Amino acid sequence: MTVLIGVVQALFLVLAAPLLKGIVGRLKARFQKRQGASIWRPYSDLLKLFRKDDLVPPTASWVFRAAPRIVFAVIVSAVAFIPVIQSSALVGHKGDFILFVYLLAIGRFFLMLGAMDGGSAFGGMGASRDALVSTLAEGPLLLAFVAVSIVAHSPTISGIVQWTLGQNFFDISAVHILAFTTLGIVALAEAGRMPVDNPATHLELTMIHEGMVLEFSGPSLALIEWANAIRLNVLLALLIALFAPWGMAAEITWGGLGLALGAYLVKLLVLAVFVAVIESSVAKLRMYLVPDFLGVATALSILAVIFTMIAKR
Amino acid sequence: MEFADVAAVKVVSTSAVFLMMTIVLLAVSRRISTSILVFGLQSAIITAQVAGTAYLERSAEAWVVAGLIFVVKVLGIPYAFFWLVAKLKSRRDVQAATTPAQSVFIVVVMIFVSYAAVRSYAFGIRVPEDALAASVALILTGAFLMVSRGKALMQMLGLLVLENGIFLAALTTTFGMPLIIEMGILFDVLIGLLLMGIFAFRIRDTFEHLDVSRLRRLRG
Amino acid sequence: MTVWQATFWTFLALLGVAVPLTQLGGKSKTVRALSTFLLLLGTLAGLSVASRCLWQGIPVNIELPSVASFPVSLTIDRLSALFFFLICSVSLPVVIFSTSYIAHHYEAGRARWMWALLSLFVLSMAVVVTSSTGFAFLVGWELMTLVSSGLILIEGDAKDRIDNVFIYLLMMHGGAAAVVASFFLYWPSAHGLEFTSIRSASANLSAGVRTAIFLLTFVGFGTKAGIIPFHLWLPRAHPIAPSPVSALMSGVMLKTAVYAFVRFGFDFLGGGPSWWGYLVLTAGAVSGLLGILFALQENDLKRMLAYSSIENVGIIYLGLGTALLFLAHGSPKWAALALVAALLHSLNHAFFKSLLFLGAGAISDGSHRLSQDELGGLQKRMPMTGVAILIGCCSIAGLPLFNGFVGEWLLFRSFLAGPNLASAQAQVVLPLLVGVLALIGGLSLACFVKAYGVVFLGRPRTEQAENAREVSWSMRGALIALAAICLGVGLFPAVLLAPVSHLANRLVGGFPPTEEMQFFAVMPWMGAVILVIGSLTLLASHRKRVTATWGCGLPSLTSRMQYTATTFSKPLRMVFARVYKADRKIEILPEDQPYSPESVSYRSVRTTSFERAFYRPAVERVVGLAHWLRLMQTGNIQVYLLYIFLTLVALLVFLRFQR
Amino acid sequence: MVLLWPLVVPLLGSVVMLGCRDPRLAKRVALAFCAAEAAAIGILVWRVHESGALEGQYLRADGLTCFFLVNIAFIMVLALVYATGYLQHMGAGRFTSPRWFYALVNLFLFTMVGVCLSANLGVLWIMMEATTLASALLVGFYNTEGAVEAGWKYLVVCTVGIAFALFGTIVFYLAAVKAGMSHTSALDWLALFAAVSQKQFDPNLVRLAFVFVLVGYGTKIGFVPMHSWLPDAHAEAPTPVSAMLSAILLNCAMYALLRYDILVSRAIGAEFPGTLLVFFGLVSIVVAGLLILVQRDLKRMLAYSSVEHMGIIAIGMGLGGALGFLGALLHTFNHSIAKSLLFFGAGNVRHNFGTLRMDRITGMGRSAPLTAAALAVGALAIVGMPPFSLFVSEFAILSEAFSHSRYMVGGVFLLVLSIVFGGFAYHLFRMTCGEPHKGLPKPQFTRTEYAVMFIAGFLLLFFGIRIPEAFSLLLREAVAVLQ
Repeated sequence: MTVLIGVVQALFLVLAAPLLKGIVGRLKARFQKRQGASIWRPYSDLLKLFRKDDLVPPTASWVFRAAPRIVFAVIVSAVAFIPVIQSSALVGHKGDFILFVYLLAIGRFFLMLGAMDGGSAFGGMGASRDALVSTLAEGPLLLAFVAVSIVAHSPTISGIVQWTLGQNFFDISAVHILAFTTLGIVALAEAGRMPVDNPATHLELTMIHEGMVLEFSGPSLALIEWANAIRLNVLLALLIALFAPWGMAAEITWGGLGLALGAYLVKLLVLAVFVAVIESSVAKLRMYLVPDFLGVATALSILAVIFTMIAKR
Repeated sequence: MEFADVAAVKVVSTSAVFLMMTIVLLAVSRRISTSILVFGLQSAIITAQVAGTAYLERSAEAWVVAGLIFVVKVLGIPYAFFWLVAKLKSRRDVQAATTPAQSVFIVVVMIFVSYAAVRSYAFGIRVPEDALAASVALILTGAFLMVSRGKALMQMLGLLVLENGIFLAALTTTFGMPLIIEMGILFDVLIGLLLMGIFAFRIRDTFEHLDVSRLRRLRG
Repeated sequence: MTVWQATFWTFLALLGVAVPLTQLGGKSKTVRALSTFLLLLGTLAGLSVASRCLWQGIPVNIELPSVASFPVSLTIDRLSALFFFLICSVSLPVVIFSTSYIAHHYEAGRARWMWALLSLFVLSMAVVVTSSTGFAFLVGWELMTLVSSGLILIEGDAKDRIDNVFIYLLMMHGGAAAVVASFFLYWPSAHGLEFTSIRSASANLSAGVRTAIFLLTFVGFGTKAGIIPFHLWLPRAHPIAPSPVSALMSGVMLKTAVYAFVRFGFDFLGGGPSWWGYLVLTAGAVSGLLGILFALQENDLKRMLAYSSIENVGIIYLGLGTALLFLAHGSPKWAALALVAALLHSLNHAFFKSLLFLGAGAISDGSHRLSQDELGGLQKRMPMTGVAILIGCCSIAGLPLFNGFVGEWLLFRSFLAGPNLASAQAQVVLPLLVGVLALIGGLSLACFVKAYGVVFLGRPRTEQAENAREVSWSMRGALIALAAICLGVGLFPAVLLAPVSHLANRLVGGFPPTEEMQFFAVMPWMGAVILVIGSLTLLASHRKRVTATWGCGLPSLTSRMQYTATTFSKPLRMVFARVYKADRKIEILPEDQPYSPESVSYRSVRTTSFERAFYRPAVERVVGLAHWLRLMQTGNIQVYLLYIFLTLVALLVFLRFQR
Repeated sequence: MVLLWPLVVPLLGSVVMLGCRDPRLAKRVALAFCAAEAAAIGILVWRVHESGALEGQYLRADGLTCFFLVNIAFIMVLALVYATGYLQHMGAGRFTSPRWFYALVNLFLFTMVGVCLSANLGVLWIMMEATTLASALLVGFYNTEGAVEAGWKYLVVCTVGIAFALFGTIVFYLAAVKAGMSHTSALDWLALFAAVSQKQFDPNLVRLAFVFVLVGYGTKIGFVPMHSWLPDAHAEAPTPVSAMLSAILLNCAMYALLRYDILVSRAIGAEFPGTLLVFFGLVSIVVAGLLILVQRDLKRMLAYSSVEHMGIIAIGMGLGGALGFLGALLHTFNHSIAKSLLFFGAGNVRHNFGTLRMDRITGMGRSAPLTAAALAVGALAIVGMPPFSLFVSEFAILSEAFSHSRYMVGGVFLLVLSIVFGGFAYHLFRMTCGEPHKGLPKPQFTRTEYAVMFIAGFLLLFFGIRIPEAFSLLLREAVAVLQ
């Protein structure tokens, strides 16, 4: 039964991702006093792209077409780590957060390769910038996880969630606050949102992710976009699961599950609003300010780890 | 006891003083010929001492040794040196690095040092102290000559003085070593001088001078 | 004599005697073909006996005639077996690769020497890891250096090459001196250098001697392992060797140093105070970070690989340091985990690093270029090589499903065990090292994305790259075999985990916690899932159409518009500018008209600060002293005589004070 | 009689050789005498092995003697065979004709064999001095500026040194006499050997004697700072002579010093002579090792390396103990083989390139591969790389040093070895590698020269891998004398 629910929540994370993207876009439009597109718009985009055919540059090798598929496959398999409405996920107890983070790395690896296979200037540019961001994001991301897992005495995400469920919301330690902030920053960077990257620009000066995907078209582009949406969804779900899992179904009953789903959606909406606010209020950082931004995250994560020791005393 | 014994004892006991004099003379002498003469004198004194010892000890071996020294060091070597000087036609002076005054001063200091050095041993082994001191002084002087005199011949001479000192030491401490050894030593000394003479000629032929302090092609 | 001893003897005899003799003696082609076959045979024999000892843990011991009362004996216990296994399993594909590589690159005369020395090189490394007396070990240790430098010199004797070899030899000899000293420090208590007596003597050594031995081994073996700051020789020597040799040097020879360090630190000394652990951890962290940072900036493929070897050795040392730390705080099972991580990573690094070096050889064989900025688009021209190298890059970047990840994962886990320790600083330091390792991982990912992307993808940058050809089957075979190993170990690490954890148990007296191992069960499933979903998505995309890349309206893009390796690493170079201390040189030609230049060239030069700060001054001191002594030899005979007299006087004075 | 033959043969040889004006004849006769001498030594060694030490009035032979005699025999054969080829490149002058060369070499051999065979400290000294006299003309053989200068320095410095040794001998004689021995037997080694352990020698006199003997024979051995004659002589002498000088002459001087070391350590304990030996050994290896770095002339570099290795041997002897003596003796032999190989290589270099300035020589690997190979092998051996034999002996000495926890000695030793390694590697690389100069003559060397070098190299390798039973027997007997 738990396995079944695990499958369900995995599918939910995969399928609802475009919707989240749409909602965030709509909210942004509202904040900018615009009408904005329908929240279902991303789905129709994906359908349209899937119907087109794959344009491949003459210089490109098989890597060019393989890359989007691998990216998509990897992020989909990463979904299996994230508990949504119940504390256990498909591989929640079998794979720890290190494996999770490095799975995301596989995706990035091949996305960069695909971008560089295009043979244009933009692919390499985007890849090189993404290399910078992801390299610097890796440390704080893992350290935040480490801090939380030390407190929870468990290296697996589900384990951490179960421990947190056992706690009262108000006796959450400083470690969690620091870790949460770190993960928030890193999530923005990883998902390629403001202020690190602007998903809505094609200016050569600013674009990172868009630079990489510039050459892709049709189904490949669709897969990449979808994968990107899933990544945002997964990261937000991760934040929720690690720091505010309360409401998850302890035992499997229809009521409990429904309640859990409701709670989850509410939290997700809050986060979506948060993202939208940032995206429409903050300006994108200059390329070489990004390291400082992530440096803040690193410092916070290190603090978090040190606090775990202090908290023990 | 009869007169000869007294004379022999006197010779043996006073020779040290005369040796000291020769040392000082060697120090001040500016010309090779003088140095050679002084060396001959020195060897003669030593011969006298050997003879005295031989007489007192009544040992035939010692007499033989005395004869050998007289022939080799008093007659042979000085003669050979004069022959060399004539043959090499080199400048007469010894090419000293120190002025006579300095040399004398240094030599005197050396004599004092040798007395100081010898004392502790001399008591230990009950030998005439001043003779031993003289031998050490001779060794030091020989060394000093070799270091301070640039002329090849003077180095040979210094070596001989040094040899004299050693011989004297052997004599005073142990009445000389077994005859065959003494002869071997003398033989080596002679061959050594012969070779040095050969090399002196070669140096003269190749460098047109005899100043060994200027042989500085091989260094480092 | 058991059958296994016989097998070991076969290995020694074939590699030590038969192959060199047949190579150097045999004129005819058939003889040399035969000797190549013998080499393969010998390596196989070694592989068989090694794997048997590794998996069954039954030592094999053989005695050789002793030299002047110094016994010589070889023993394969589990620790030796692991590294012997490593040597043989890497040299096998290397030999296969060499069959055609050597034939392409050298005329008959050199090829002979190449083969002979290659076989001796493998032999010497085997002797190092299997010897059970100090004498045999040191002989093997020195021979390893000599033979490898000989192999480098076969390639040619240009000035700069000679200088590099000289630095290599000099540093190796310095390291060897430290090793010799560390062995001899045992002599007073062990009365000999048999490993058994050393092991028993270690227990009752004074703390000072233990520390001295540890520090000496740290320096001596660290020099061989190429940890910073003893790494100067590594990026000089490895790139200039023939590719199969660099594969062996980087993949295997460095590991002999790791072996020796483990042998001393764990087997003999059995751990020590916690500062040993911190020392090794610092060395590992510094080597890892600086190594990969320098690798990131290297455009010459082999130099880049050499620097990344420094990085990986750093990771291995992180594992060893963690193990020492846990041992010092008395929790052997976590020490075992860290040790397993280190040993497994040594093994895996051997596989993917030799794969990559052989790959570099294949690239230069196919395109006659080794600088990344002169390559590009090779994937379409050398497809098989490309795939193999891609797998290698994934492994070295530490991606899951590939073997590079296995060791790093275990290392992460052992870091996470830090908070179980009593000491406060260990509780903080170990978890923080997770961040360091993560940064290293991220950088290496960027580094190898750059390498593969620039070399194999996009447009070819020179016409050599344009006309690159796929390499011969034997080369491809070797590459594919190694790639298969990388993938296989990555998917089913349990195969190696079992024997290695037994080994760790023997070394630190405790098995790694089993719950740490079970995570690997998920690996194959992950692989399957990714494979299935990936192939499903292929169904979704029906038609494929080839069209020109969008060039912002330009008629056609040229390869010069692509990002080069240099530009790719520019952002990271700017972020870490402090580390590189690069001084830029911008040359504008002709100089008299700087505003209408015909050519503007930009390059940034780096010399490692260790070289400037430490090595050069030291050498200058020594040479200066020598020159001063040279002046003492004035050439004036009178001065010489004076020396003698003064010596005599000094001795007489000394005599006065004697009584 | 057996004791006499090894002396008679070379003496006879030197006389006969002067008669042979025809170079080809001279060559044959020289080889014949060489063979005869080898045979004589062989017989002597065999007899000693059969029936213990042989005692004469002025001559005697025991294990130690035999070891050094065998060493002499090896090097003599190698050097003379090499010389037969080498002299063909040499024009005949007044004294510089083959017959003179062979005659002097035979005389030289006579004196060195005499040193080893002498049973009397006085005779020992006489023979020691005679070696100087016999070899001085050989050093100055070429009669060039350098040769004459080197010859003069060699003659004077060594004679002075030896004079001090004579003083030391006298003092020791005095001590013996004071201890109550008869004048005739007070220099006889066997009597002394018996006496030192029973009679009471005045320690002050014995110390004084040892100091003088150390300075005296140390000058001949080439201990720093008495080494100054050594590089000049080695560099300027004809190559076979350089080989003999550094490969056997220094060993003979060491032998003479050892004889005193044995007596003194029996008389007043091994601590005092041991300390001095180790001290001079350390000074020598440090200074020589550093000087090797900055040499410009190949043969000078080799000469300094000889100083270094004498220092190593002295350290081994000073440390004493089974491994120390064994290592030191073994090292004596190995070093002489390796050093003669290197000198032969240097000889070829001079003929081929017309110079010994190392910075003027490049590309030897291409232009004269065999010579380069010989030099490379010799260098690897001399810096103590396995699998060559010097590694084993240095290993033994090191283990002795550390087994007595003389960490400082061992540390300095290791450090110097690294420095020397650096020096040799640096110079050899620059000589062997790179492009050769244009217009060099093709190396035309006789088979014999290559054969000799090959044999030497083979010996080095062979003794590095395993030491033959007969030789280790010889070693054990020699060590037995020392202990």
